[in-house]
Amino acid sequence: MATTFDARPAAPPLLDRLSAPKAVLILVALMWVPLTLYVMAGRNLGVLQPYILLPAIPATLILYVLAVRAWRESWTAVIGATLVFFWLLMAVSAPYLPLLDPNKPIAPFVLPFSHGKVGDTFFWLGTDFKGRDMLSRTVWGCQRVIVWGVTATVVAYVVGTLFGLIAGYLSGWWDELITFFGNVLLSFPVMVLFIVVLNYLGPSGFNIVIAVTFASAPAIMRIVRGLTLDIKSRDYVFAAQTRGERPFYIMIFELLPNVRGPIIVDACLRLGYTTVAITTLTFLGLGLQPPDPDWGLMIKEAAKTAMLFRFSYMLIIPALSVSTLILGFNLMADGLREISLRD
Amino acid sequence: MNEATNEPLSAAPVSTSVPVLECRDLSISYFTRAGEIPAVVDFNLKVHAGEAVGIVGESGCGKSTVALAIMQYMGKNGRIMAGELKFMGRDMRAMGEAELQGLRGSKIAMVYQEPMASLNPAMRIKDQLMEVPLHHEKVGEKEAFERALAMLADVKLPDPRRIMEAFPHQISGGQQQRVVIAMALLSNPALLLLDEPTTALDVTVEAGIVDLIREIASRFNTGMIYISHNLGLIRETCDRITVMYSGEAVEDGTVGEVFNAMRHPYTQGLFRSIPLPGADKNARPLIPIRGQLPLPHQRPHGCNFGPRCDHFKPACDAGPIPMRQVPSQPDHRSRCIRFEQIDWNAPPAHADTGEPIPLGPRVLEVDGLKKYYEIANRSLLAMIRGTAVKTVKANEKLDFDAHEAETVAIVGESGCGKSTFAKVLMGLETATEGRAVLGNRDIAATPVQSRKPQVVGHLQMVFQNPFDTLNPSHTVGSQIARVIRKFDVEQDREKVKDRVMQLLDMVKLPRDFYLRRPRQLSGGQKQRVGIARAFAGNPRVVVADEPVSALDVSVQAAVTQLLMEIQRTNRTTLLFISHDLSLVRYLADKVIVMYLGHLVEQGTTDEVFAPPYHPYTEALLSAVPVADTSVEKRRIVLEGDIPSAVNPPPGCPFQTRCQRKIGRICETEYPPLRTFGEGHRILCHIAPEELEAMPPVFTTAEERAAE
Amino acid sequence: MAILILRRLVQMALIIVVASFLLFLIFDTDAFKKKTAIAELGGFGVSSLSEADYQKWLDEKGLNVPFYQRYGKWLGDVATGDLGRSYEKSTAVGPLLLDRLKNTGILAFWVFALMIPLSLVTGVLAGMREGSAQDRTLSFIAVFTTSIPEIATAILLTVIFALGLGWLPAKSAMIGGFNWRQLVLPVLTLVIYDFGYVARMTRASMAEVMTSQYIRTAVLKGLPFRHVIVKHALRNALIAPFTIIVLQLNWLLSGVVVVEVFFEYDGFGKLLLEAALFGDIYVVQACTLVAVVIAVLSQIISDVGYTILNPRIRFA
Amino acid sequence: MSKNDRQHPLVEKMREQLADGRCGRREFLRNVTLLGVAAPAAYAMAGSILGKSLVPAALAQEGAKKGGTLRVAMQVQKMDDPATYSWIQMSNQTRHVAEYLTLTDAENITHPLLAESWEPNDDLTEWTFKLRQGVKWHNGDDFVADHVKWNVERWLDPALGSSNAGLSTFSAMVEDSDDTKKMIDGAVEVVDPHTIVFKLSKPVLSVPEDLYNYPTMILHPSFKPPFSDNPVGTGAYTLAELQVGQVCKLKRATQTTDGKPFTYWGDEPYLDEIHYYHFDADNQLTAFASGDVDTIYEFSIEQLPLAEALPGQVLEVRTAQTLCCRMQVDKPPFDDLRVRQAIVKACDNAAMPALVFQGRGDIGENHHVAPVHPEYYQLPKLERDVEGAKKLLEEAGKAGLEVTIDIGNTDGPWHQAVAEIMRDQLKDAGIRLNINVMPASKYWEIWTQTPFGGTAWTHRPLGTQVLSLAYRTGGAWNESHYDNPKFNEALDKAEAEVDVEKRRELMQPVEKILQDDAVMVQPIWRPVFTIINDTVQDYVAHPTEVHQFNKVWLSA
Repeated sequence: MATTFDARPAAPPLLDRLSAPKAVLILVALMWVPLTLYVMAGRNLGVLQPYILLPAIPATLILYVLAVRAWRESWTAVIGATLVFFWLLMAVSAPYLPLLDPNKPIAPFVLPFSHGKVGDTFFWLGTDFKGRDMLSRTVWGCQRVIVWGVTATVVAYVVGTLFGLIAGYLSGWWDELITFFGNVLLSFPVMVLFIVVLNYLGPSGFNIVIAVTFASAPAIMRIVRGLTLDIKSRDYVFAAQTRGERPFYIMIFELLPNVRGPIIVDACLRLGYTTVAITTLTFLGLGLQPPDPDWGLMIKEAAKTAMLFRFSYMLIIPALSVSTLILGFNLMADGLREISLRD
Repeated sequence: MNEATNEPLSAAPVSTSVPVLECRDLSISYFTRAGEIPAVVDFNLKVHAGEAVGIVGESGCGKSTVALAIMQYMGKNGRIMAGELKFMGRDMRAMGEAELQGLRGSKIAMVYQEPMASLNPAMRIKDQLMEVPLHHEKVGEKEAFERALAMLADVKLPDPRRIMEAFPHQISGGQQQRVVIAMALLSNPALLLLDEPTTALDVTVEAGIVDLIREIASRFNTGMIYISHNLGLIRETCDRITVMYSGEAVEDGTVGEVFNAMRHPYTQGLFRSIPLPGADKNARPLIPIRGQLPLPHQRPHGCNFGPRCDHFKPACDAGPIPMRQVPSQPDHRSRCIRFEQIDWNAPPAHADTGEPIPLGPRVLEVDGLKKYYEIANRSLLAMIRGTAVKTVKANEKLDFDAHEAETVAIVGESGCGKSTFAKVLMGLETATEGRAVLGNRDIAATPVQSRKPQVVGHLQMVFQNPFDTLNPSHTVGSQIARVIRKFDVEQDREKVKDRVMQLLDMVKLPRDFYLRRPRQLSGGQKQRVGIARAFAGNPRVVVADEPVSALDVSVQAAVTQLLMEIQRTNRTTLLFISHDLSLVRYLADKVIVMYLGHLVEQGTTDEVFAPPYHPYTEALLSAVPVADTSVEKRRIVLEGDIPSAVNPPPGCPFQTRCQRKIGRICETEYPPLRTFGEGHRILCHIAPEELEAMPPVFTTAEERAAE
Repeated sequence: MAILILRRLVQMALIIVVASFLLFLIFDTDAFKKKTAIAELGGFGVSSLSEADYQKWLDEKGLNVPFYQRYGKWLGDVATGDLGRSYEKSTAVGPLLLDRLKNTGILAFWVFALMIPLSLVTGVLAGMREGSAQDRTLSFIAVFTTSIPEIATAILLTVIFALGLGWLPAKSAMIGGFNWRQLVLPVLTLVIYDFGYVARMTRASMAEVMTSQYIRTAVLKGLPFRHVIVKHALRNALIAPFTIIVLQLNWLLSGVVVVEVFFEYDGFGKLLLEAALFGDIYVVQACTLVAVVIAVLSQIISDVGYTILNPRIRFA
Repeated sequence: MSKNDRQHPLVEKMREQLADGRCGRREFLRNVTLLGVAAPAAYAMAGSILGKSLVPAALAQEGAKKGGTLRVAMQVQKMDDPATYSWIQMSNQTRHVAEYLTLTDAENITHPLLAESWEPNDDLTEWTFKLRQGVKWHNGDDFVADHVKWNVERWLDPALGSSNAGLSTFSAMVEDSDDTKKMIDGAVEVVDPHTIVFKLSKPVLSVPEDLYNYPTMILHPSFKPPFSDNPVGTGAYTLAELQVGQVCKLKRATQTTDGKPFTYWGDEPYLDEIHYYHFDADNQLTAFASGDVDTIYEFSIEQLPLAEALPGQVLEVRTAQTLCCRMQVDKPPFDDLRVRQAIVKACDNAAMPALVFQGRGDIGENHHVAPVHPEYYQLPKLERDVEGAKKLLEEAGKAGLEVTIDIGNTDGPWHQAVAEIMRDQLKDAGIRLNINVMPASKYWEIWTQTPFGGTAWTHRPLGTQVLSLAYRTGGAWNESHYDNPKFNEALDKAEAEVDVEKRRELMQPVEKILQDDAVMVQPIWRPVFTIINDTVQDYVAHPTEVHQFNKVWLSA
């Protein structure tokens, strides 16, 4: 009766081997490290710059295949992953795609799917008010959003998780103190916090990381604290306590691996929020700075030139791009939650 | 399944009247991503008015599925695939939603396992009760209220008017279950389904509910289906029994027939794996059923029980096994093709009866141990009154000792302080007062961090919940290895691994479990790993906190046996915390009975299980459901619920529920500790002579004959 | 209950003291003060901003007083209702803030008036039958709308309704006085973004309640489905969304910034951003103060509401 | 108006030049008015010489209607002390309340306003201003020469920090004493209540222009900042409401502050009210598009296609507004002349207008004198010389030079576009240009300090005005730290010459020295744009974006 269960042809063993946690970690590193270096270090990479992203392309593709394979049971997750990986692929392969220079003015106000007045360049997505190719800017634009968004989220998670574990596990004064400061930060509306922090530190990618950490870490701390309080009363934690393990060992080896699951789902959602935040901050002039292309910046720049239906493509293209990326993150989170609930 | 292989049911004796419920060849499947999962196959059942039918089986056997199928409430992925389901002769499968609505709650009612979860937390009890008559009989508000109130009185709830106005969380678990039962009875149903109605309750509370159920059966002439994993409960409540295994009924018949002359190896296995009140560990060891329950999509060909059966022969896996009638017992049927060939009276093949082992020197001495907690009351009133901090006496003056290789059982219901005591012993809490001497060190006031690794290693614990006991993120091997290194048994990588392998051997797990993660293990296997982990540091004392209570009966036996075996070989002292008196009687050398943090009785197992009893011990013993038809017990049902430890009664802690309360002295004065014989002590005001004059709770057939 | 509110209020006071102290600390740095001076004296004025001029400016603004004294004074002033003066706008902060808060209040009122029924109905309908086509459709709509950042929603709505169809004005500066047509797009933007979140939470809560055993009890009591939903499920399922909706007040204070800036709507968010960019210390302080008070008040409301709605806590 | 009995000797000379065709109409008009001839008289003079009627557009008003409110989108800023205003917007809010002695119109011609006429002495060191009689303050006081003196003294008080002190006129009224600048005794002499004389330490040509510099509004001596609290001026309008960042409303002044009737000294304006609504630079055009306002302060070049697509009339004005990518000559590597020259040579200014201003605007020539200036001397066209640049770099030992320019986009994102184009151009010469973009406010913090930065310079009617402010040694806004005695000397000479022909000749060395010293890359003179809807009549867009609404009216 249940034979259909295993009727699916066996997956190639290579993919199985690549699905091992270690292999996935290596692949993620192969994709992520070059991309981060490329965006953060940029020119300082020197001669490496043109080549550094090359290994990231296959890594991204393989990771996509693995993700689809692992999450095939949830359509939501697969669609989400497809959107996210599409932009990841764009981010890592932007330097190698046959695109025009995203910062070079060619012919302003060329509508999508048409040639400019001069020359015979065909513009798929038109050009902006400075005559820069929208397609190229859109593709390049995802690099910074993704890199800074993910970095900021990861840093926020490290900080939030650490404090959450301490507050939840050690309780007492630690808990009181951390929770109070968490509450202080949480009672600032996020945008107020962003504005104050970024205005104080000045707008830049690194400062966005700090601002996001300030804004997100308390919430993460709360979640982790809650999870920790729950897990803390599990017998295996008692077992560790009864064999006299130090609190640090218990936090890192007994608690941390078990709060991981719910956190990953939350992290996907928060990636979405962070992307929104970065785009919004950039739009408000507090985030990433010109000249390099960025979606928020494209919106900001176009907001005053494209207030005419004919030119609205300048606004709609970056707006849709950022929406698809965030939709990807959210669908992934939904899908992962669905999967985790089924198990 | 082949219908022709079934015995015609016309052979059934009893009444010619239409049964309240009749299931014929019922097959139920669930549909999941993995495809169709047959949950119940080929199931037959008849319930007549006033008759109580028990369905017994271990978790996953499909007994609850049957109940929900009868209610036609299968969720969106469950479906009845074949068979007939007739209620009062009407085909329920053909009924529409509206018709079903009319039946549910009115003609068929159900009582659930967890009363707290089954009641709507946001509605008052009265609203939940009144709904039933309001909807089914369209009576007025006033009449509905009156009927609900009367029914609450009928289910023996004290102060029904108060309860009517209460929200579910404001009444105790036992009261909640009575409310649920009242709700089920309100429309005078023809059929009452009880799905493990007492599993979530304490034993003494359970006894009350069981009493109530029996009374209902006789009073309301309701047909009842009683679903339980506990054979003892079935015996006490039912007329007929159906034993289920892996989605099939494997045996059915009257309680007498099945209990005394079972004709299916699984039924026999079940009986052999539960401790009976008369038996002790050395005389009649538990015999576990080997192997595991197969998952629904991994069921073997032929007899589902085949792979675990001691009487397995090649013919057993040839094809589907039909239900067959046991000759000369028209109402008794078995799904075994070999029941005629099997010698049902032969003693179990591998029943190794062990010698009692001699006790060694004293290892642990607990002397006047007290543990008080302070809890803050944050209500404004308390703050004004200056009673913001309340003291909870979790353990009040515990005195006992334990010797090498001895098993000391600590018995009591929830809130009795046994877990707090374990925590103090383990060093997770420190004692408020008193001593606990391990070897020659007082550890009562030393938290675990301050204890020497050897001391910590000498005192280890086996935990209750198999799903919690292992860290799901680490492999089995690494979790055991950590203990070995931590207690400095071995440090060398290879040696540590060898030691882990030895431990896996010791708990009878395959060595390749080393690399497994806990989620790939069954509950019993996890408990085995938990035991291996506890014994990894060569402990002198192991505290086992209800180590088997969450396991299925057949697995319980195996784990219990294993624990005792290891204890014997290592001459470890075992502190066995449990509420299950039959199990305690079976394995303990010494018993300590606790109630609300007080030690009310202690003595050797024989002393405690025979008169003189502490009234609480007496009630506890009486509450134990006994699956042995030859044993007769005195029924003592305690009133009310266990008081909260935050608000203990004055005088004797047990006085609020005591069936032998002698007067005001019980309410005002703390009772004296009376000593009988060498070490048998009872905390009670009742005069020693009266206590000694108590009749025993259990009498076996032989004893009765002897009288 | 009283003690809960009291504790919360004490906590709020503490948070405000700490938060404003931090802000003062930040704004007291020399770099920041100089920036404010430059912003205030204007672009070309910088050339003449000698150290002496700067000191003079500090003097004039009373900024050369040690900062703890200023902080003490500010706390005292706030306690008496004086929120200081805006550097940029040279007016008292109090009335200015009040006016802007009124505008944001109007915005928030309509956002809530639309969002609450919409999201609750959607969430309940979706969560009522988990996994059904109805659920999947509504859930997807909810995810989709929350995934579009407000700025993108604002753009799309403007492009369609203002630039394309010309039905509504593109900006909401309200310079000719209050005009409801100018309110439509900002309100819609916020509603579309926020409704999905609340709907998802409601759905989750509803779905959880629908799988609970007491719903099974209710169904097996033979109650009609409608009755089960209305009497048994909703009461429990709406407890969580209630607190979430109240907490949206806090979120809204963030959400309005970008919407108000994009639509040029003169509200709290725009004021805050302008003040922050200008370095208008007292305005930022006052805005933060208001934001924190609103955040903590909404927390208190949600706590109290939760307690009132949930008999398990109320009668514990 | 033309009551002056004596004409400046140069006026006659100018007439000759106009008649000979050596001088254009505009230059004639400008110069004779500068020399004290009233504008209508000047127009008449020119008309009589050229034989045709030259009536300025501003005067041709037929069927003008009274009434209505002009709604303008502009940043609404605070109005503290007009003497220290740093934004044109602030002055626009004040301009119709308080007035200047003179008024420079859109054609760069300066007219009498509160001063009825003026007259310099022959060597341009003594300027006598006749003040208009019958002018009343909003508080009912009569306007007299002492008021002017009070204002000038105030401007020259170092404690006030008014940028007026840096103007040629007023810097010629101060002396250094003990390290502080002090007004020379007797520099301002009140002859009678309606005559005032400015005595200057050196010849200054631009006195009337300087008196229309935006912070030189004449205030009543009772003034105490903020102006918005006590808005006493002589203008036709009074301040009705100010909410910084929101709205500024001006109403026709009909009453004095103590409730007596007030009559404006000049022609009655048409508009009842002028409303400024606050919109950021980015949003003014969209506000116009949505019909919220009748006109706007300005829109940027990026918005031109949008503006052109809107109903309404786009107004474009050629100006001397520019972007000066100046290098600090005392900071490495720019302290090396060859480096600066290499950078200048590698850039192609001629390519800029097409790339950043959609072909509009004038090509900059790196000497900060614009073609719209009267004294503009046309030097030979700049040729891009990449090879020469490379060679210079090699000589300087700076091959592979990498420099960073700070860009604040203080005048719009086109600054950045310029920098990006420069980056591409400099790349050809092997120079790597990094662009450090920062918010405008940040840029204004560092604009005098950054070694290499793109600073926006506003329009001034005369070329010499900026030169003396920004490139003379010790000039108030000498951001490049340029210090060349030869240049100072040449500039002095040019500034002392009233004759436009001669002055133009004198400008040649000034421009040449500055250009050769390669202090800046000045890619473009940008036009400014604004837009009006169809109801706005007789609106004249001004190159400095000042608002002169006394003649503007609204059709129904």
